[in-house]
Amino acid sequence: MSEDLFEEDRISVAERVAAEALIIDVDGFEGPLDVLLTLSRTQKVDLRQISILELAHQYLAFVEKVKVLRLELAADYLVMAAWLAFLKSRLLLPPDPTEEGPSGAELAAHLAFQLERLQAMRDCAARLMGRDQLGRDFFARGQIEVVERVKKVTYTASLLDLMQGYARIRTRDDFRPFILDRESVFTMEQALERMRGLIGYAGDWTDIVSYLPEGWENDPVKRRSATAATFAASLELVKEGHLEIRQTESFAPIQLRKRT
Amino acid sequence: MSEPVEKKEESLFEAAPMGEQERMIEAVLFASAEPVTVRELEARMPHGCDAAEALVHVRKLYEGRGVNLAKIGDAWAMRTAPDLGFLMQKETVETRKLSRAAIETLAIIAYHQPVTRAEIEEIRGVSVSRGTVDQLLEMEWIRFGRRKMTPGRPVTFVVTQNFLDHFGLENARDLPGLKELRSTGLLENRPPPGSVPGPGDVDEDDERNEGQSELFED
Amino acid sequence: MSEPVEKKEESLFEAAPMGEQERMIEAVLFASAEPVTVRELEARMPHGCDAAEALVHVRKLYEGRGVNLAKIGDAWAMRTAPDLGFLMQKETVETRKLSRAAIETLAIIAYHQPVTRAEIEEIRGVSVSRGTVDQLLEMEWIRFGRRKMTPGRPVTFVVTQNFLDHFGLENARDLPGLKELRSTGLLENRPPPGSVPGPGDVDEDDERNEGQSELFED
Repeated sequence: MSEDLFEEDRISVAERVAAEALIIDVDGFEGPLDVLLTLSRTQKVDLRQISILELAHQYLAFVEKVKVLRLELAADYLVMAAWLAFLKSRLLLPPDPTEEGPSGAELAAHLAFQLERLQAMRDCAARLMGRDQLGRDFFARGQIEVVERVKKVTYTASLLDLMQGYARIRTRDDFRPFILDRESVFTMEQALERMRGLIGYAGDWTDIVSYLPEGWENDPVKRRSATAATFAASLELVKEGHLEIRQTESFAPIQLRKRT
Repeated sequence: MSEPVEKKEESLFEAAPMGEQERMIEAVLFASAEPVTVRELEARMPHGCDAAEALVHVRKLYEGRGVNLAKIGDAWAMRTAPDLGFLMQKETVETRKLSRAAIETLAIIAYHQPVTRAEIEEIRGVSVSRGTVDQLLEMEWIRFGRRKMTPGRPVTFVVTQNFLDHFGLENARDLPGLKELRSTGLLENRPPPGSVPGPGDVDEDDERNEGQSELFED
Repeated sequence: MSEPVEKKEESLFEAAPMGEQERMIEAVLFASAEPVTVRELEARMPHGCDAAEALVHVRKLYEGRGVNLAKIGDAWAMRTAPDLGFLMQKETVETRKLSRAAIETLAIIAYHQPVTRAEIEEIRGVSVSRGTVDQLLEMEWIRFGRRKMTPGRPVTFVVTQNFLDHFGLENARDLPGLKELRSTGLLENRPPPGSVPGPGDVDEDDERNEGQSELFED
């Protein structure tokens, strides 16, 4: 308390008035850095020559005032106060060579940089807003003309399209009879369905021929179709990881077994 | 903002030079959403200005330019020069593939010309929409041929020079026959689902060659 | 409709004379309130036109006039001369009053771009409210830039063409006082002493410088 009083005495009347004005205005501040920048103006020097120690004093005094008036201060104001108190001690005490971390002078220099940068940005903002502005000082065309979008569609086709189109029509007729001939076609889908039901029992290597559907072995056309479909279906099941397939040499029987 | 106010006060005592008045006219007419009357111009310009005279100068200045000064009723506005109206259109060209129906119709006309609509429908197995034929006519890929000497004298369709140019053909007879299509693998690409090509195709070829040669004789 | 098409085709063989091209530039720019890019100009002008060259002539032509040709980023627009703003009280648009926080945030983004929200907060010493950034985004004065290559890949903010247009800037490099700020080191991203420079920080610095130089260069 006695130290506080001692400090109070060192603050001039003008500063005290300024500090009171600050307190009244505390809601209007944009955070501790804003307060520090405002306080720094009382030093009436270039920001580059500002005394950070003095500024720390001023800020701490400001926080004390607020406390005396029992006003609530946001946490970040108090954090800044604590940090400035720390900085003050660093600046006042001779540097301890055993202590780690940045020196008081470095911390002070950075705070000075921050203040200068904030001030610079405020100046920039003011200069920016002071420029001639569109719709206030200079103007865009009032009577704009709508740009009409004209969409032009052109159609193309290649000779290939044409020929394929023609082939498509003509082959529709060609293939009509063969659609009727589906009796002797055993599809891969059919084979797959059949195989899925059977592989559960295929523990040992078994000739693929034994998987052919019944009644398809004798007619050569039917057999060919069934063999092809069954072989294709086997490959599919191998791919899916349900089956293993082998052939010991060319034209040797193809054998299947369940994958374990 | 402060400078112009000064100018305004100055002009209470002495009218702005004509060059300045022209600048003002330009600026006001440019920024205004509506045509502006002489009276309004003068109300907006500093005291002592002669908008009517300045307008004459500005009008001359913009003569033959990309924008002109136009009088609309008793008001003035800047307008795009009439011959540059085309710049106010943004043309986007979109290239689309011809529909399947149009390609098939076109192919039938090319291979069987001259061919009637009824014949096209018979070959395609479906009716040919008016729109499809109109589109091909509009593209100038087909045109009307001679009428058939059959009852009802139906019109026929033939392909045009444009068609031949587009597809790089000298003659419609250069179109490959079915056999050639097959040898290039074009036919195998599109078997009807579930069908297997068989030996029956050969006959078909003969028939169509015969048919075509007959059609192209004239 | 048919005439312009003809013209367009003609120009495939011979570009329009420069005087004609200037007229076209005038017509297109007078018709638009928004800046128009060279690319768009050329897309609308007949084939073979050199919009960039014609623009140089048009700019000269309108120097000192009531309306001037302004370059905004890589686009061009006609704008009334700033000293004639007093004539346009009728056209004046009341811009939304920006808060001090918004104005400062805007300035920081303009001078430090690309800049993250954390960096803005570091400079202002307070957190940036969502509303402030939203307002600037809504006015289309700022937009999102590339993400920073630092941990968390934070988004950055940069100013837009609308911003340049509004403040009559040709380029972000023309921001008032930018050069002095750079020479005094006030635009550097200086980490507080004692903060452990991790590998991320180094990257950040590199990226930031690269990003900025890119933005401020042509």
